[in-house]
Amino acid sequence: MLDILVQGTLLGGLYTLFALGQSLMFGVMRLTNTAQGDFIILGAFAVIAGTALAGGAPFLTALAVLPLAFGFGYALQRYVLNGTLGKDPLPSLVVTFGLSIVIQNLLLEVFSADPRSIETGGLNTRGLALGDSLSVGVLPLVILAVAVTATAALQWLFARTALGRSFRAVSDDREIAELMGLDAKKVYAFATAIAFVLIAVAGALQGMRTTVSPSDGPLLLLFAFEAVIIGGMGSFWGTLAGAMILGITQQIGFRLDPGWGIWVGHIVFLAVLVLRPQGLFPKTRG
Amino acid sequence: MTALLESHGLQAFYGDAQALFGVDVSLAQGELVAIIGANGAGKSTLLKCLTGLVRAPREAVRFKGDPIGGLPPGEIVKRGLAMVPEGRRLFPSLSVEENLLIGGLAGRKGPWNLQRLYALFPILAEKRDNPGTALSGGQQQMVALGRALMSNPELLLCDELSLGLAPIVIREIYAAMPAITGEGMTVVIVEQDVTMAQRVSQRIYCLQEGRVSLTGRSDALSREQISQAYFGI
Amino acid sequence: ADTLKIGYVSPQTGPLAPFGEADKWVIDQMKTAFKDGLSVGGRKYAVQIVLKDSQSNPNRAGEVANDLILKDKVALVLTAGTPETANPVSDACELNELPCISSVVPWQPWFFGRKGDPAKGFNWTYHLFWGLEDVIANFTNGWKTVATNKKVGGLFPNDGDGNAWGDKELGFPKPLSQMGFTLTDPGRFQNGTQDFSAQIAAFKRDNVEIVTGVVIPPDAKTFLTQARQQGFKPKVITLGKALLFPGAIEALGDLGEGLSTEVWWSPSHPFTSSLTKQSAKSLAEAYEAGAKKQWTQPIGFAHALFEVAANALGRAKSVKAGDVRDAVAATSLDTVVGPVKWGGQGPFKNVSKTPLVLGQWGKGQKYKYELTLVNNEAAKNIPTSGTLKLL
Amino acid sequence: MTLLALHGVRKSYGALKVTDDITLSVKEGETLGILGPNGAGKTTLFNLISGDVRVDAGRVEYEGRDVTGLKPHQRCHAGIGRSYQVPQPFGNMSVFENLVTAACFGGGQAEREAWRTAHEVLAETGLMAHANKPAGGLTLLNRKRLELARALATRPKLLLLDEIAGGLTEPEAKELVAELQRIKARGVTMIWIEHVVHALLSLADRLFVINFGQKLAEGEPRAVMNDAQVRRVYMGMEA
Amino acid sequence: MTQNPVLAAAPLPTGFDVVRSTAASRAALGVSIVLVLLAASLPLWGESSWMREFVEIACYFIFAMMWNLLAGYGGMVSIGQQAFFGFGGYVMLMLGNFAGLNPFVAIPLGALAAGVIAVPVSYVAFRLSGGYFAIGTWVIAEVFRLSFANISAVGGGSGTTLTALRGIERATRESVTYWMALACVVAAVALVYLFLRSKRGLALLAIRDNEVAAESQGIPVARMKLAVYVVAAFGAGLAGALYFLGNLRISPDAAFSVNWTAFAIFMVVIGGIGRIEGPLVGALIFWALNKFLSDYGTWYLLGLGLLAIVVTIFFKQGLWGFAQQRWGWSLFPTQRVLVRGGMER
Ligand SMILES: Nc1ncnc2c1ncn2[C@@H]1O[C@H](COP(=O)(O)OP(=O)(O)OP(=O)(O)O)[C@@H](O)[C@H]1O
Ligand SMILES: Nc1ncnc2c1ncn2[C@@H]1O[C@H](COP(=O)(O)OP(=O)(O)OP(=O)(O)O)[C@@H](O)[C@H]1O
Ligand SMILES: [Mg+2]
Ligand SMILES: [Mg+2]
Repeated sequence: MLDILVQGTLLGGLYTLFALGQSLMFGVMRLTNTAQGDFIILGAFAVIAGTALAGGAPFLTALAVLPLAFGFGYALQRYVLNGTLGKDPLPSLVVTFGLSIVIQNLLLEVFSADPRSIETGGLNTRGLALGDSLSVGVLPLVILAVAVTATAALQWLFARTALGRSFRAVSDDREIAELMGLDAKKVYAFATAIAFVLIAVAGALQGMRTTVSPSDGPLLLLFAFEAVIIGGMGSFWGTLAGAMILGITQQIGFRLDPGWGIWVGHIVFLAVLVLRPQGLFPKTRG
Repeated sequence: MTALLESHGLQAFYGDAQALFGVDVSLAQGELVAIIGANGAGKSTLLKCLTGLVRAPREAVRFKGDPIGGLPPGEIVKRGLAMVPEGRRLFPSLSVEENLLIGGLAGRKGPWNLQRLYALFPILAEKRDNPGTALSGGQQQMVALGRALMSNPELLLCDELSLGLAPIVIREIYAAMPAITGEGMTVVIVEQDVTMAQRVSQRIYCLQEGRVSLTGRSDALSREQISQAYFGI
Repeated sequence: ADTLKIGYVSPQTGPLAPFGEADKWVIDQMKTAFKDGLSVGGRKYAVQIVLKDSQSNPNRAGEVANDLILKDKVALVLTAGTPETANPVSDACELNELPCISSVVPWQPWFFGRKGDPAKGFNWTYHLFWGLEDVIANFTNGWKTVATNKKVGGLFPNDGDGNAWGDKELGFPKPLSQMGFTLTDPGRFQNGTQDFSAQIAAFKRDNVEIVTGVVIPPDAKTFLTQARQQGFKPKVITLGKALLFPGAIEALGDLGEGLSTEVWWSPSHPFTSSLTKQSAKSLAEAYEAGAKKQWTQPIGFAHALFEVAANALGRAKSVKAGDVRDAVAATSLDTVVGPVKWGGQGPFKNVSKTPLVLGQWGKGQKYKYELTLVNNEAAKNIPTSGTLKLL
Repeated sequence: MTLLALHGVRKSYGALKVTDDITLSVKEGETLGILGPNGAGKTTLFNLISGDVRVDAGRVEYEGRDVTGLKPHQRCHAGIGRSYQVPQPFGNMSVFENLVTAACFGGGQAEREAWRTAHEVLAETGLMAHANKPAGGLTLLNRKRLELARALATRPKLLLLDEIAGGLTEPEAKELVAELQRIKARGVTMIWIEHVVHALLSLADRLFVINFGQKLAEGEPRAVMNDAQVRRVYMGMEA
Repeated sequence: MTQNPVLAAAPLPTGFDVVRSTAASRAALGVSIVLVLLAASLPLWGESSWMREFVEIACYFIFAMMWNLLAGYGGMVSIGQQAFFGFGGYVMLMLGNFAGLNPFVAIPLGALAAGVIAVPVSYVAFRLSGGYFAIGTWVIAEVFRLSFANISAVGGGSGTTLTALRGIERATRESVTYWMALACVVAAVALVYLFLRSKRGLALLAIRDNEVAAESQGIPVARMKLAVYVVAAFGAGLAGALYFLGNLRISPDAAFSVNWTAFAIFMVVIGGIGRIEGPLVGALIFWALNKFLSDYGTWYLLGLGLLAIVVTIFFKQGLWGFAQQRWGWSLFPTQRVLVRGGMER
């Protein structure tokens, strides 16, 4: 039982990282990024390629990828996604869907379908024994710590800073926000840039934790979505809690039958929808 | 004394449709000017051109002598223009206070701050943590005005300020006007209520189908002149 | 001269792409081999090979098979690489009444996965590969050579292979218990599972020392790292599918060393191509030189499919579907993967079995990891060069 | 004959009592004016009558039957038509189609009949020139006009008007009042929320003043306007 | 329903009329009747590969058409329509394999089953709107996929084969499948078109524009949305049953693949959303691309993705919408234009 909770929480940490970028982009731009998972994989591959080029030093490479991701997100929003925003969710859905397919096939073309991973010099296999029966991985613990830190930082940024206020203002009424001196295009681009840093972090850690291959993205996407919605939009702590709930539920499901674990996760998600469509912890903004 | 803001032969388009056909206005510092005109005459369009929400030719608008036509709105706000838009348009996911704070984003110094606004509209202090949209229409209008004031503009443009407001609020708002202009702020109001416009303003511009059809000192214009300029009869 | 077309379907993209990785090279080789054309029933035909990508998607596999049959009007279809590709292609051929030769799927998932009736068999589709009985024999033969508590943990995913391997009747459970192994099978899991704590907990609880199964490469890595993190250290890990390809082993890093897997073809298999007269060794070397990559097991089978195709077409009375089918059915040929003869070595008239041995990955000289054959009790003619070592 | 009656209707948003025990009734053919400071709960009252918002407590009766549990579209079928303070046009449809839709569904008319109704309403509300334009492209005031037109096209017995005179010039406001007068003459019952008091006074048979969700005054218009409390709270004048 | 006494039914005043068709639309009707008749005789003179190709594209088309109805008219942007596609396919297959039903008869039943299951599904899905709805429906489709993947009777994750057709002669099978597909396409277009021209079409547009206002104008929003959702599910199920009849093999990953909806979205968006010509044009483009470029594997998909992106950003109305704006084409007009006598536009 304790093992289920511990492993579920650790899994939730990973899902939190998958979900935070999504939560941010939806919160600011009402943008449903269906390529979220593929971007995570792209991030992982960027680190893999960088490590290969640099001849090792995966952690430094991962750090070096973050500013790249920032710039990439900024440019992507500025020059592609900004053109799709509006009341209608469709254009952004289509474009991100298209991006998802483009990324998957581009990665396939460049890296082939072989699964790859980021060599961590043994960190990924290190465990921490807590008592005789319970042992937790060091890497999952690191992931959890990163997830919690990122959540706290985002929540603070969003709710307490002028930047966060501009995110929300622009998301509400772009024209008027511009009248207040905000450049909506830049604010959006900034939000996406931050989201992409999170995505790159998620990708790097995913690549360290397991193997990645070009077609893995969609799987990660759904978990991210579920975490965001279970938690309730617009609250990053909610997203974290949603991810934890998803992780623990899946963990319980896996123990019942590995085939139904993810199914149980989905069902809990749908149950939350029926019982509390606004999510469990909606809105802590303001 | 040179004009604070001047437009010269200002034209504006929505796609292919022309909304303004060479509008000349000139505003001096500290004035309260009313713009009146029938429905669709182009009043809102004029204000939007001045604040950059609708594209204007570069040289057609000058603020403190500098051409500002077609600059992005943010740039214009930083130079000291602010607008209370038609229909209030508060940010729903920001609290009342945050809505006001956003107004101050341009970072201009001046007499207006939260305390002063709360003193002017006490109900807003009471609702400071409510989301802007959970307010009634009138309360929202107060926030919209306050938000524009927070940027401490030299020129404040108000579109349909009294629309949908209870008489008591209108009185309150117009009662605040002298305090605002008294600090040297120039104010332009778009007003449907001609009597009110005449009463509170020093000068009037009357627009008709995208052109200035009449202008003059408020107290010098007669009812007949105005209604003729209004409808072009 | 008229043109005779041979269709070939394999997963060249998608998660199963390693299975189709060598096909382009093999087909290039075949183009040379067929450059003088083939004579069928006394008439000379130029040969054209039409390669289609299943994109690792069974749906797509069925579609392209239909395209080959109906649009390209191929005389014969060849297909290889997991039930997700071979089964839909075989089904399409069976229905459109065209001969098909498939491979690289254990015969049970190919036969029973397609709802085949052992009494009737299929009319148009033929298969050459080994079966679950062989992989079970090889795995257990290997395990018996090392000291363990005979407690086995099974990782069988919910896909064509996993369902067959884990099947109570056809798969591992029954023979394992007959041989005195106890099997812990936590149940079918979805491919792409992010978390194996449930399986690890079950294995730890049952004190498992041998882990087996048939998982896709990413899942193998996830499982292996999590097992290590959570302090689960089995003595033997023998997995199908995930450990076939050098690329996958490299992705595992240090975890890759000492893992074992089934070996269907290797440079040390003592067979020779009937078509190019290359030995297994020289075929692999030609690949490594030509494709600049480490050899992989599907090379031999892709090559062998064409051997059988060439041989059968050469014997066919005409290029009509029925005649080609009859020629295929009557095949008796020594190929680079061993002898092929339907109705002979196989359990049903549509299956011809090839030999299977056990291999273990270790640090290599030429490449980072190389495969060593460690047990050949099931196919004595294939030489080993080591014995199974504990992890 | 009482057409609409509210009995002890309540609605709160969180701790805020927006409508606090309102009881009110409207007779058939009558025009009731509603006044009150901003945020008094006037629009909310409309939402409760039209069913857009559910009451927390109390009862809404229409034509003698309890409609508290009915959905907005059912109340519309029953003859309650409404306009929104913030116009809500069907932006991608033409003005004509906006009206046809209202006539078809709200008025329960067949397609051809609905065309006629729409045409009639277009003429009546002066929107004919915009008939085939997308409603989303109209100016604010034309959108407000469309609000009225669309409500009329449902052929309501009870018409709820939320601030439709705001922003009109004096002659325009006069025109609007004349039009409402014609509608009233056809026997349509109206409840009209309006801050343009002189327009309201020229039509209303009775006034109902709300403050903080509660009734402040009710009765004959002149008397209500002279009420000391009303003058203080609404007009901002000390009596 | 209460009627206002002031209104008596009377014709529009003279000099006014409402126009609902264009010269192009009348011509299009004629041409399409000829085309359909010609197509119906294809088994007599065409090759079987043409029929198969038609069946395949028909499935894509019907599916896209239904997605267009749902998203373009109903305003419900779903990424989960593959749930009904796969469900229709599985039900058809199970009826054929286990109940021994003729698979051709099983097709409409599969579609019907998809329509029926859509009712409880809508209860969950309708809790969401906009982007949420899109994701929620995707998760629901995943639940379908995982559920079928865990049913061993239908082969679990590895799927199963439709054995019921093994007895039927190939030529018969092909022509009957083809005719069924043709009939389904014609019926789908006609049904959607008539539906949109009827007053229910107006209600749909109204709901898409503004749900709150639609409700207050007497439109039973919940019922309309449910109706559209169920019809779209029925259509998706029909496409799925038809597809897997042609394909003979079904597996959860194939049946419930998000690619179905992705392709439908691409088709509709490339052609033009919210117009019947959209999926038609989109399906033709999709078919052409698929036919000539699909051998390029990754590059084909990459190009398709890019095309969808480019069209979405630069031709928001899709290619047909662009043509419509530019040249005023409209083959399936649904709007009502008020005109003065004689001055037809
Ligand atoms: N977004 C727009 N797109 C197209 N035309 C517009 C747009 N906004 C305004 N117009 C047109 O420009 C002209 C001037 O409109 P504007 O809103 O400036 O008038 P106004 O004087 O403010 O009227 P009102 O009193 O109704 O607010 C009108 O003819 C209007 O139809
Ligand atoms: N959805 C909501 N959530 C929370 N509070 C609300 C909501 N809608 C309205 N309110 C509050 O209810 C009160 C009454 O609002 P309402 O819109 O009914 O006022 P009103 O009388 O129509 O005002 P106005 O004349 O300005 O339109 C206001 O204080 C407002 O803040
Ligand atoms: Mg205006
Ligand atoms: Mg109101």
